[in-house]
Amino acid sequence: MKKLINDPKNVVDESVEGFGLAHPDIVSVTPDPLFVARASGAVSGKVAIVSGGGSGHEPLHAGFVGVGMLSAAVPGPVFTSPTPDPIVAATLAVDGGAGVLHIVKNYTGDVLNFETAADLADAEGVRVASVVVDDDVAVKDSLFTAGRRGVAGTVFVEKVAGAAAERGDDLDAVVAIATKANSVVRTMGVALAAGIVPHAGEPSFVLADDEIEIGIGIHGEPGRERIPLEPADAIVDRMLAPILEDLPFASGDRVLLFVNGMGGTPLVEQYIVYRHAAKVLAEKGIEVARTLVGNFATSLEMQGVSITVAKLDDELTELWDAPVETVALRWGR
Amino acid sequence: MKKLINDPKNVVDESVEGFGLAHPDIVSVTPDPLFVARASGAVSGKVAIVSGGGSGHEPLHAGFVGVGMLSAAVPGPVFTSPTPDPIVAATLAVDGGAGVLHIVKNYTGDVLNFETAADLADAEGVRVASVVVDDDVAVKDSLFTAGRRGVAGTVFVEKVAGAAAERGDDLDAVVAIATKANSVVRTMGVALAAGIVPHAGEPSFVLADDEIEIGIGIHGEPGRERIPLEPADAIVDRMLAPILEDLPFASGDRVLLFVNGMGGTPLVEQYIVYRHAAKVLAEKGIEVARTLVGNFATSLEMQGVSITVAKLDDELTELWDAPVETVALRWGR
Amino acid sequence: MSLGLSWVTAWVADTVKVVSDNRLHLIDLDREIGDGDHGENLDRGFTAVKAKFESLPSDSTPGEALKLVATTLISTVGGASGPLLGTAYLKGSQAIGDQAELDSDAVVAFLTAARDGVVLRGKAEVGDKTMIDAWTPAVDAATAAAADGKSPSEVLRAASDAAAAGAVSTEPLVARKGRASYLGERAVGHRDPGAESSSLIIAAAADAAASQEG
Amino acid sequence: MSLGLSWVTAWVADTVKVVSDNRLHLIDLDREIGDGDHGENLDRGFTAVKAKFESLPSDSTPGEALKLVATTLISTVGGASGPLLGTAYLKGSQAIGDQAELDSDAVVAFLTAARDGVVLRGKAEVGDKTMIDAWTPAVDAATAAAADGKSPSEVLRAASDAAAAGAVSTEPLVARKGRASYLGERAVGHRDPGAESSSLIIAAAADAAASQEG
Ligand SMILES: Nc1ncnc2c1ncn2[C@@H]1O[C@H](COP(=O)(O)OP(=O)(O)O)[C@@H](O)[C@H]1O
Ligand SMILES: Nc1ncnc2c1ncn2[C@@H]1O[C@H](COP(=O)(O)OP(=O)(O)O)[C@@H](O)[C@H]1O
Ligand SMILES: [Mg+2]
Ligand SMILES: [Mg+2]
Ligand SMILES: [Mg+2]
Ligand SMILES: [Mg+2]
Repeated sequence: MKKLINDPKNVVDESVEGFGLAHPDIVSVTPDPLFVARASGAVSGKVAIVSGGGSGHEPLHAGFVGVGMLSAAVPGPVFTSPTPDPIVAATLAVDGGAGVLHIVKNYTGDVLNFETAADLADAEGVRVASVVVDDDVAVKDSLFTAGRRGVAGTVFVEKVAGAAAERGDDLDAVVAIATKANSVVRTMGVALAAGIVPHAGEPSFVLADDEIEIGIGIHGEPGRERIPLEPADAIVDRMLAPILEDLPFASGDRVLLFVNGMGGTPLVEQYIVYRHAAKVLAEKGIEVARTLVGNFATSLEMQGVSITVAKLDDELTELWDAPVETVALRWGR
Repeated sequence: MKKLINDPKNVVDESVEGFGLAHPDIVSVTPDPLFVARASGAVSGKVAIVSGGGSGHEPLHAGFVGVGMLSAAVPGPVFTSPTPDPIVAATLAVDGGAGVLHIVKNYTGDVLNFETAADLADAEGVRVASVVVDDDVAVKDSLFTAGRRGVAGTVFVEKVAGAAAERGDDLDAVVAIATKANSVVRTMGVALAAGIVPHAGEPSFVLADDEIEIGIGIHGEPGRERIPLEPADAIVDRMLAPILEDLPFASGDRVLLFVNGMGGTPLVEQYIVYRHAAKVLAEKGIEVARTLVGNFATSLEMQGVSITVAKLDDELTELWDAPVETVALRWGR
Repeated sequence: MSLGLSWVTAWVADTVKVVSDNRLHLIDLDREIGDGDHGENLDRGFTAVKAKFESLPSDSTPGEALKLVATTLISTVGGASGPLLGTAYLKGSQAIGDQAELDSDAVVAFLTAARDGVVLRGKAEVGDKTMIDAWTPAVDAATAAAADGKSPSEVLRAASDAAAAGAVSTEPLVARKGRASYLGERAVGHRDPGAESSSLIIAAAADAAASQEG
Repeated sequence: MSLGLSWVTAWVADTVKVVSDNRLHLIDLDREIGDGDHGENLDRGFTAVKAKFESLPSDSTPGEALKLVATTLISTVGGASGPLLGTAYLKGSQAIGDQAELDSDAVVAFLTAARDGVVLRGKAEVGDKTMIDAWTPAVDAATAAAADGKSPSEVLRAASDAAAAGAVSTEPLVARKGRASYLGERAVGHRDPGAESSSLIIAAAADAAASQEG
């Protein structure tokens, strides 16, 4: 394992410290318990939004803290949910009196720790609501699993919920927006090579030189199937089919098409993926109204991408377009 | 080699096509000869800025096309300078009557092809000036080399020159800004593992499991020295020393500190690098007034980072802060 | 005889030791069907509990002491097991209120509330290949033993034996909760790490109670 | 005898063949001290030249034909060698103006202007381990041969012999221009790919002239 780190056990603390030093105009970092909040602090009278989870998915979530998106992010150890303490601390710090929405990716650990934190914050008199994101079509959502995982679609949910909070929606309305956003977003991932967790020192899984893993999550968990490497266009076809069938997306729909790099795949390849995905959607009469391409919900230096499609209505489009000023997403201001 | 590509020889064309499909609000792609220009076209009465070079460094340069930065970018084959034809075509397409600045990274091929293009554009009646960026302190600038390479500092030069053109500076003034910017910016890179050029299929160089290469460029050329892996802070010390000595930077200076990911190094590590670099500068009394962290001038999926320090005066600060609306850099609008 | 604060402190001390001794064993179990951190998570948590107990007021009730275990686990373990086990101790401590001494019924009330807490949070049923596969048999055995008029120590021994058998019973199962559920058939043949650790913890409770009697 | 358009077309045909035959050889040389694309670059360029020549008007002057080589190389080769060789042909073609037949002095004028064009663009001197190490000896030898009253074909043969020796002379050198200059001492012992290819191209010119005579 070669990494630009010091002691593996300080990776998250040092990195988040660096993040705070780099962006003091946008965020402020509280070291213990560790969370990242807007530099401007709590906004009186507006709903606050807190997200978080294991580290290693940067810029998710700290890179989305700022005006128009998250109020705070709580980074756990690499690929491990934070405990409730920092979640509670973040929740109390950003509450502006209008309540706090927790946006939680659907992993048992994340869900439970956020749930506990919500109870504790509630006991402190802060009204907390939660929306769990589960956009990953690779996992069967059935009685036989912990349910679909929350992956790159989380960026979409956080953006539109943040915009709703920013325009002054109350907690119930922000919850409704986040819930609607989650209900229309679908994601599928592929990995060419796993990343390496610093304290583990070894890749979470090993793929042969001609193998790829379809249906990968963002923690290097096993995917749907391991298949021989194919041309990019064929891989995109494989990823898009279950996404489009699932909602289902249909001719006439307007969508956000989001190609997300997993960390170790260059932009050159991400745009080759985008190109074919855009063509497939066009052939099906699905209009790509908005686009996002880049490394937004990563899995350390995993090589691979995910494709996310979200069905837009006028309101979601307006909220997606609303001004945002975070480290990783910035427009309109 | 595992890559999300179709035919290796179509990598650049397909990727740039995807880029154009993804960002029609910001750029428009001309396929033959291949260049990327602002969607808004030539701006009458303002100086236009064209850059380019081999592909594989994305988002450099196409990601910096847009209001407040480049007027056009010309992507060559991976790691190979474009020929003059697309450079001429881009130059003619974006000229608004006030002349065109070519910003060129210092590699023999780039310099020569841009020079030829400038002559040809000149023959078509377009006034063209060139500024060659050579910020890489790893290469000895002497009679014995082709001179310092142009690396991540190019982003700084393109940003401030773009802002100068945007505010209406004439060609001589934009050239003066770009020249000043290049004279105050210094970069040093390190690689942990090389990227793989699609048509080559093999890494440009191979490092052992405990080796890193200090002083690397952005084409996988050999660096200054190959040393055993060290903690991140020690590596940062090694990279900063030649940068700070070179200008030299001194106590009281205000600087832009830019940590650039080479493509395959996660943000977690880039911020660990940023953290220590910021501390070293603070200890030396050098004030970090502006910051940039992320993958901006990459070398495919190379694992590594470069550190760039640019000395800011009031004018350069103002130009850095000026609004920019490109795919990769966006603020103030 | 009944169980007081000294039982709780003995239980905590035994748990700290058994978790530390089984750290690698639990990590190995979790590596096979999870992400390999379960032993690390619990060891971190109980090490923190141990430190907290050094300043536990000597006039604490068992409920207060067990609540301290709960809050400490919740704030130090993370992952799935932190809130689950933490909630178990929290709900258990609430069930026994401020009683200074716990009789057999109180022990059953503690175990039942603890198990219910895990179910409340984790929604798992017996057979889902989780810690519930240790807890529920333990509660059932304890309930039966108390109904038979057994002492608190005997009640806990019955619970402990049932929990151990429950942990073993997870081996042939496909997981329906937690990370292992993504593995489908590939989880078969492996013991659930959380069931194993819960069985170890309940065994420590029985051992501590036995030492109180002796 | 003098050299007309048929010499130019024969030269181009020979060059296309020799570059294609030496594609891998040039790639290997460039891989050692550059980036391994030189053979690919030139092969792409001369393949394009061949296609362009298929529609060359039969009443073209040698200068017009050579200018077509220049512009085609410039727009298809890229990298360092494209503009350098392209400029060589461009400046050479300008030096011979619209002469329909080239005598020895015109051949020398062509070679001199071509070399000067490379120097103008690339600023290299003899000994910098570049294509100039082939071109300058070629120009010197051609100049001497013309002064001795040799025929155009003899002048080109003298140039070709000198260029070949010049390419070999790059082997012990450290590079001071181009990509190889970053290698320092590590470039020693390798022949410069651009000097090698220029020597092959000049040899093709001599061969074509010889075939015109025969
Ligand atoms: N929904 C659930 N209900 C009960 N127990 C669960 C549930 N999900 C997971 N567990 C238990 O948690 C254990 C894993 O804990 P741990 O490894 O510490 O957390 P994580 O899975 O987040 O890494 C599993 O072995 C299982 O016994
Ligand atoms: N400044 C220069 N002057 C003359 N020739 C040069 C110069 N720089 C490079 N060359 C020649 O170009 C050759 C390399 O060409 P090529 O491999 O096609 O381009 P690149 O170096 O851009 O990959 C070198 O072998 C050398 O002979
Ligand atoms: Mg875990
Ligand atoms: Mg090249
Ligand atoms: Mg685990
Ligand atoms: Mg080359």
